[in-house]
Amino acid sequence: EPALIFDLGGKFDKSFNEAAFNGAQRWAEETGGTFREIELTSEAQREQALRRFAEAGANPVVMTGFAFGSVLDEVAPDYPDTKFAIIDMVVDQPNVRSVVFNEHEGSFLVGMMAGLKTESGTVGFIGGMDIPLIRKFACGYAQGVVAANPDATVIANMTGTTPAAWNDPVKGGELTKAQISQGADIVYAAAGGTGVGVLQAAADEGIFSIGVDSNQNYLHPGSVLTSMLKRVDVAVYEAMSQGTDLETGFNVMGLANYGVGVALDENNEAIVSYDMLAQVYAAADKIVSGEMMVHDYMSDDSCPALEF
Amino acid sequence: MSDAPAIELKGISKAFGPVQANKDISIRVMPGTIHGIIGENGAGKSTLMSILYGFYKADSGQVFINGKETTIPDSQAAIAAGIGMVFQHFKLVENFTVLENVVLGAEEGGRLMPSLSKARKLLTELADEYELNVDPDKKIEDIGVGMQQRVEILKALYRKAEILILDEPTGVLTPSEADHLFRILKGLKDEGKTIILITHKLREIMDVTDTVSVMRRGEMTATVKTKETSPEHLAELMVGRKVLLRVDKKPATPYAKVLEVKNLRVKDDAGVERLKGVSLDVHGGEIVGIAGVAGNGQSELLEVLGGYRKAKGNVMINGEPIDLTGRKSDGQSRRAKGIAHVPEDRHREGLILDFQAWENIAFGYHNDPAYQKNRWLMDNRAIRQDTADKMKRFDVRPPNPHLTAKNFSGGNQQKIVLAREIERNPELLLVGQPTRGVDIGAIEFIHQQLVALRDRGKAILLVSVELDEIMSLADRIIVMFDGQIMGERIAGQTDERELGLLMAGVTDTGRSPLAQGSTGAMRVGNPGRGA
Amino acid sequence: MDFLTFLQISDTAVRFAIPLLFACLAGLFSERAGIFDIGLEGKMLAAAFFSAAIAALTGNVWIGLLAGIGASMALSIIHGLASITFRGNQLISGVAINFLAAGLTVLIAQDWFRQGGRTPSLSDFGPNARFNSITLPYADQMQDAGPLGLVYAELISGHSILVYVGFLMVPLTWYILFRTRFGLRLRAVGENPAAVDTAGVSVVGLRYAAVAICGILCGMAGAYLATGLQAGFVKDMSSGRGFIALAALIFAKWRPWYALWACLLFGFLQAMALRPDAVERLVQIDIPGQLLDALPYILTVVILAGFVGKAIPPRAGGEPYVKER
Amino acid sequence: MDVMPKWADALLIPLISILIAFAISAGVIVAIGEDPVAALNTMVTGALGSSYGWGYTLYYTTNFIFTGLAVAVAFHARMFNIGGEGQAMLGGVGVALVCLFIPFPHWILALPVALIGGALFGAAWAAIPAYLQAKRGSHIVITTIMFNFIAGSLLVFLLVEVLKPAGAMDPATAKFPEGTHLPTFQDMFSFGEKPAFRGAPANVTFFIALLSCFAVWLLIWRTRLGYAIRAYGHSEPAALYAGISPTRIIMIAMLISGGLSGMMAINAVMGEAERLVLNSVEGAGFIGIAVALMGRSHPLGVLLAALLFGFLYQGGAELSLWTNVPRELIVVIQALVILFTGALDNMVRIPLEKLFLMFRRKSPEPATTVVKPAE
Ligand SMILES: Nc1ncnc2c1ncn2[C@@H]1O[C@H](COP(=O)(O)OP(=O)(O)OP(=O)(O)O)[C@@H](O)[C@H]1O
Ligand SMILES: Nc1ncnc2c1ncn2[C@@H]1O[C@H](COP(=O)(O)OP(=O)(O)OP(=O)(O)O)[C@@H](O)[C@H]1O
Ligand SMILES: [Mg+2]
Ligand SMILES: [Mg+2]
Repeated sequence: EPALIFDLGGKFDKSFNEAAFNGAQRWAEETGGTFREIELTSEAQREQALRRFAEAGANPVVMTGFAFGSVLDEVAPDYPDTKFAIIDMVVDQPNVRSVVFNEHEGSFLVGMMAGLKTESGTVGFIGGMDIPLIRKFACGYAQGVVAANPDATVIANMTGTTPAAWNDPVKGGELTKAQISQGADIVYAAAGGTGVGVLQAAADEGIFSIGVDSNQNYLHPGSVLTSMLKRVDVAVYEAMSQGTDLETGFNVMGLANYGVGVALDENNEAIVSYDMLAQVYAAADKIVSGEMMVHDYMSDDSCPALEF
Repeated sequence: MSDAPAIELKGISKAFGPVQANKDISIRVMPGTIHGIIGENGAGKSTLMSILYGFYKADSGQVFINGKETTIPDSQAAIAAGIGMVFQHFKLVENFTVLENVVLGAEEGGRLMPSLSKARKLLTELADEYELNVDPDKKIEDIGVGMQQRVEILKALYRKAEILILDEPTGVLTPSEADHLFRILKGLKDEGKTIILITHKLREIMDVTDTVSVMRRGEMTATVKTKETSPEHLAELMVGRKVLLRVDKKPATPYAKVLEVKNLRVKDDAGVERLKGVSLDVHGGEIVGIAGVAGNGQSELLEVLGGYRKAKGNVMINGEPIDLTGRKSDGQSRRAKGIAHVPEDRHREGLILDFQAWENIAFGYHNDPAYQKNRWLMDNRAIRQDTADKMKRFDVRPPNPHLTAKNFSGGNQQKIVLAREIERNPELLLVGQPTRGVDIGAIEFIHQQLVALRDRGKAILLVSVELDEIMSLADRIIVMFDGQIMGERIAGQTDERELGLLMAGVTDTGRSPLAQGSTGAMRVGNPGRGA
Repeated sequence: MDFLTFLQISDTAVRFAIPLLFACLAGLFSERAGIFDIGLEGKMLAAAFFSAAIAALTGNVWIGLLAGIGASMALSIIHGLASITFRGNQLISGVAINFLAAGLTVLIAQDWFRQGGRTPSLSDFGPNARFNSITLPYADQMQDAGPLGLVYAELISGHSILVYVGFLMVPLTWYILFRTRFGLRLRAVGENPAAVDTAGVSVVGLRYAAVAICGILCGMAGAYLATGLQAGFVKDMSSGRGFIALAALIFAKWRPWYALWACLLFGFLQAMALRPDAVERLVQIDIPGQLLDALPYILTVVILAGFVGKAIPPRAGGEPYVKER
Repeated sequence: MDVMPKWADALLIPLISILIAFAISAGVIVAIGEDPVAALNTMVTGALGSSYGWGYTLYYTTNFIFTGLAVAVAFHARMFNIGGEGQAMLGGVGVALVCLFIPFPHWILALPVALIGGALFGAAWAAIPAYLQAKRGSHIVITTIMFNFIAGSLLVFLLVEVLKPAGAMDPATAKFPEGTHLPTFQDMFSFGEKPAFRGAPANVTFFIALLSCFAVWLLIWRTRLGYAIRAYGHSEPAALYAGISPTRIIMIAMLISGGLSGMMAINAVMGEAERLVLNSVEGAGFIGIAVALMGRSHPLGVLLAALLFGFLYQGGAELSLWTNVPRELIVVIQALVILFTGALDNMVRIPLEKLFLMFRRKSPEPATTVVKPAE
C-alpha cells in the first residue's frame, strides 16, 4: 500500500499539494487500490510520519516538497526495503526517487502569454517563500515576458521567508493590490495556498492572474488567464503505479516529457487568442528541441531578466 | 419622627469561611441619635455595618428600617432605604474627580453631562450647608485624606442618606480635623439624621455618642447609654475582663548611646517629603517611645532604620555610620549590625502568612550560618528545632512549628515575630505597634518581654499610636508631627494633654526644634497626607 | 516614495489596521473594566472561522457576521466565567482561550469541510457570501481631481462596509466611555470596583457587559479578516493580530483616539513590510522585513518600559474583585 | 484557617480539573464523529504501547519538563513568564552556534558546552523583560508576549539571512557535525538483535531533565536563594522588610526560568533535529504553562504533568496518523487543561471547600486544625 505525505500547505491548497492528491486519487480510481495519507501540521511531524509509514509497511512512500529533503536523507537508509519518492528535491539515496520539474520552462510560456496579453506593459509575479525554487519560477516567467514583449516590466514580490508564506492569502491579496497599483494588469502567483488570495484579489480588481501547479483556471473563470501546470499529479501517479518496483534515481520532468505546461480549457478559451497560442506553441517547440534555452535560476543563482 | 428605631438588627450572623465574624447580633438605634460601636480589632464591627449597607450578605438575621422589615441584598437597596456609609478604607476612584465620585451610581439618565452639571449645583449647596468644602474638579489622588473623607460624606448626603454610618473615621485625621468632623456630625444629628460611629477611641465615644454598643469576638456584649458608663467600664466590656493599664517596670538605667540619628530626610514615591530632618538618639537600656497620629512619619522612620527605605542624613549604630542609600542599606546589613525590627504590620511585612511557623522564624535571618547545613543547603531541621524552642519560650499557642502562619491568631502571630526578633538579643530593637490587635493577656506578655530586653541593656525604639502604651512602656517620649519632632518628654513628667497638643502640631517655643528663631507664639502646623 | 505609492501603502495599511482596531477597542472595553484580555487573538480567530463557515453555509455574509460575533461572545463568556464569576487568573484564562480557538477552529473546519482546516472560498457561494468593497459616490471621477480627489478615490473609497464601521467605532467608543453613565461606571469598575459596588452598582454586571462588548468587537475583527479582507478562513489566519492589537492598546494607553492612531501605525508597518521596494527607496537602506514585522512589538516594549511616556493600566486591572476572602 | 487539607489542595483539585477537561475533550471527539474510546486506545498504544512510542513520549516529556520547570520557577517568585517560547527559540540559537562553530571531538564535551550555550541565550532573552519588570515596572506578561514575537522575527532573520547554508531552501542551519550527536535511547538501550526505541528521538537529555527537576527542587526548597524566591513570591513588602532585594530576585528567577527554557533546545535542536529549524520549539513554551499549573509548580508535579502532555502529544500524533482526528485535538485538550486547572480552579475549589467545611462543622475538630489559644 503506497502512502502520500502532504507538506504544510495542506491537501486542499488548490495548487501544489492538491495536484499530488489528484494524482493519487487517479491511481486509486484506476487500480481500485487504497493509499495512506497525512497532512503535516508541524515541522516535527515530518520525520515521524516518514518513519511511521515506513514502519507500517507502506511502500512506496511519496512526499511533496523540498522540505522533506534533509529528513528523508536521514530516514531512507534506515528502511532499505522501502521505496521513497520525493518531489521538488534531490535526495541521493539508493531507495529514493527524486522528481524535479523544469518550472522555468513552464513559467517561460506563461510569461510569454502575460507579455502578449498585458495592456499596461507591467506584469507581476508573487512568490511564496523566498527560496531558489520560487526564484526559478520568477526567472523563467520574466524571461518569457521579455521574450514576448521586450518593453514590458516585471514586478516580483515574495510573500515571506518562512513556510508560513505558503499559506497567507491575506498577504497574497494585499501584495496583488500593491502590484496592481504599480500598474500590473497580470499577476502570476507561485505561492501555494497564498495564491488563492492572489487570484481572488485579481478577480476582485478586474485584472488577469495566472495560476500555478494545478489547473486553477476554474477558480475565477475569465480572470485566470492560464495556469502553469506542474504535473505533480503525474509524478505521484507514476510513483504509485510503479509500486514497490519504483524506479529510483533522478527524474526530471520538463516540457519535453509533459511535466510542465500551460492550461487551456473552457474557462479561459475566451481570453486567450489564437495568435497568442501560436507563439507559445512555437516557443515550446523550440525549447523542447533545444533550439532555445530558458535560463534556470538554480543553475547559477542568477537571473538575466529579473533582479531580486 | 416616629418612635420606632431608625435601625433594628435582629439575630445577624455572618461567617467568612471558617471565621465567624458576627454571631447572632441584635441592636436598636433610635432616630436622631449618635450611636457608637466599639470593640477590638476583628471583633466584627465593620462586618456588621457592611451587612447593614448591603456590602456583605448576612447568613441569617433580619433588618428593620424605621420599624419596617427591609431586605438589603445590595448597596443599592441600602441607599434606597436611606443608608449611607463611610468605610474604614475609602471607596473612591482615585483618578476620578470629586464630582465624578459623587455622581457615580447616582447619575440621572444615560448621558453624563447633564447629571454632572446638576450634581455640581447640588454639591455646592451641600458643601455650604455642612461646611464640607471641596473642589469638585480636583482628582481624588490630589487631595488629602481629610478631604477624601468629606467626599465620602458628601456622597452619602448626595444620596439623601438619613442614616449615616462612619467606620473609624478619625483614624486618619488630626485632632483638629476630627473636631471639625464631630461638629458636622452633631449638625447632622440636630437635623434628625441617625449616625452610627465606629471607633476605637473611648474618648470620642464619651464625647459625641448618645448610646454605645460593645462587640467582642463577633458578639454584641452590651449596649449602654453613654451617660451611664465610663471608659474603664467600656474597656472591660470590650476585652471581657478588668484591664490592667500600667506596666510593671523598674526605672531605666541608660548606658552608652546605641542609635544616633541626625537630620534624616525621606521622600515618598510621589516626591512628598515624609521626614523633614529628624534627629534623635536612643541609649542602651532605655525604651524611647515615638508618639503621634498615624501617618506623620513614624512608619517611614522605622522603615529607614529597618533598611527598606532610602533616606538622606546620618545614622550611627554604636558610633559606626550605617549606609542609607547604597548597597548596604538593606535589611540584611541592618541585621548584621545588630538591629532587629518588629514591623508595624505583621501581615504585610512581619510574616509570610503562607509559610509555616519554622520558615517564618528564619525569615530575615535565613542567611544565619546556624541555619545552614553547608555552603549550598539550608539546615531545615536546625531551624525547626530552633523554632520549637522559641515558640516554647514565647508561649506561642499552639507550639507547632509546622502550622502555617495564617492559622495562628493575631496575638500568637505577633509573638512569633517578637520571638524571632527579641531572641536575637539585638543591640537595637525597632518595634512598631507591638500590640495592635492583640488581646490583653498577650499584651502583658509582650510588654514584659520588651522591658526584659531593655533591662539587658539593649536599646528599644518603640512606635505606637496608642498613647497609653507609649506612656506606660517608654522611658522617654518623642512626639512626631508632619515628619518632624515636635518635642521630647520624660515619661513620668508629662501627661496625655500635653502630648496630645504636641501630636496635633501645637508646640511651645522653648523645646521645639521648629521654633528656633520664630516669634515664640504657638504654632499650628499643617498635617501631611496620611498613609 | 511618490504620493501615489504612499496612498497605496496607506490603503493597504487601512485594511490591515481595521482588524487591529476592532480588537484593540474590544480590549479597551474589557481592560477599562478591569478584565485583562490576552485572548483577543483567540476570539478573533474563532470569529473568523465561524463567520466564514456560516457565510459559506448560508450564502449570506450578514448571518456569517452574526455567527462570528456569537463565537467570539461564547469565548468571552468563558473568560467572564473564569475571571469574574470564579475569580481565576485572567491571564491564564486568556492563554487557554487562545489555544481553544486555535484548536477548535481547525477541528471543526476539518469536520465540516474536510479541507485541511480551512473553509472553501466564499466566492463560490454567490456575491452575498462576503463583504465586498464599496465604491463611494464619484470616486472614479475624483481620481483625477488633484491630490485630495486621489485620496478620496484611492484611500477613502473602495473598502468594505466593516472598514467604515470600524472607524465609526472610535468616536462611538469615546462617547460611550466618557460621555455616558455606563462609561463612567465602566471606567470606575476598572479603577476601583469596591467604589462601584458600594455605590450600589453591580460590579459583576458591569464587567460582564464589558466582556460582552469585547466579544462583539472581536467578532467583527474576525469577521472582517475572513469575509472582508479575505474570502474564507484558513488555519491560524489571525496570525498574531490579537497580540498586535494588545500592543496597540498599551501603546494607546487605553484611550480610544490614541488606539486609532496606534492601529493605523501598526497597520502601516505591516503594509510597509509588504513593500520592501518602496521602503528601500524611502530610507535608502535595506531594512530586513523581519525588523518591520517585529517593530510593533519593539515599540510597545519601549512604551511599556516608560522611556517614552508611561502607560499606566487601569488600577484594578487583572485582579478579580474579591469581597469575601 | 485552611479549609481543606493539603492533599486535597495538591491532588484532589487538579485531578478533578483534569477529569473535567478530559470529559469535555471526549465530548469534542464525539462531536466530530469519532469514537473517544477508540481514540484513547489509539493514543495509548501509539504512545505507550511500544518502545518506539515511549521514545517519542519521553522526547516530548523532556521538552515539557524544561519549559514547565521554567514557568514553575518564575511562578514561585510570582511572575508569570509567558516568554518560554521565545526563550527556547533563543536557546536554540545558542545551541546551534555552539554546535556549528566549535569542533567537538565527542558529545561528552559538546553536551555541557551546548547546555551552557542554550541556557545563556535563553536567560539573556529573559533578562530584558526581567530588567524592565524590576526597574521600570513593565508588566512581565506583556513584555514576555512581545518578546516571543520579537524572538520569532529574530530567529527568521538569523536563519534566513545568516545561518542558512548557501543554496539551501529551508530556513534552517546546516546539519551539526558528528561530534555533537547525542546518544539516543536507541543508541543506549539497544541490546541484541532488535533495536529498541528505533528512530525515536528520545535521548540522553531526558536524564538531564530529570536532574533538572531534582536541582530545581533543591533550589526552591533547600537553598537560601529558593527561600528568598518563595518569600518574595508570597509577599513583596515582607521580602523588602527581610532584606531580600526584589530586583535581585526578579532577575535571578527570570534568568533561571529563561535558562531552563533555553535548555530545552538541547533536546529539540541538538538531540532531535541536529540542526536548528524554524519551528523547533513547537509551542512547548506554552505547554510549560499548563504543565506548571497542573504540577502546582512542584518539580515532581511538573514531571508528572510533562509525562501526561508527552503522552498527549505522541498519542495525538498517532491519532492524526491513523484516524481522521486532526492533531489540533491536542491543542484543544491542552487549552481545556489550562482552563480548568488554571483559570477555573475556583470552580472546583469553591464547592469542594464548602463540602469540607460542611463536613468539618458536623464532625468535631479534626486533629490537624488549629487549637484556639486558651485564655
Ligand atoms: N472580606 C472578608 N473575608 C474574610 N474574612 C473577613 C473579611 N472581612 C473581615 N473578615 C474577618 O472577619 C472578622 C471580623 O472583621 P471586621 O473587619 O468586621 O472587624 P472589625 O471589628 O471591624 O476590626 P477592626 O477594628 O480591625 O476594623 C475578622 O476575623 C476578619 O479577619
Ligand atoms: N482573614 C482570615 N482568614 C482566615 N482565617 C482567619 C482570618 N482572620 C482570622 N482567622 C482565624 O480566626 C482565628 C481567630 O483569629 P483572631 O485574630 O480573630 O483571633 P483573636 O481571637 O483575636 O486572638 P488573639 O487574641 O490571639 O489575637 C485564628 O485562629 C485564625 O485562624
Ligand atoms: Mg473594621
Ligand atoms: Mg485578634
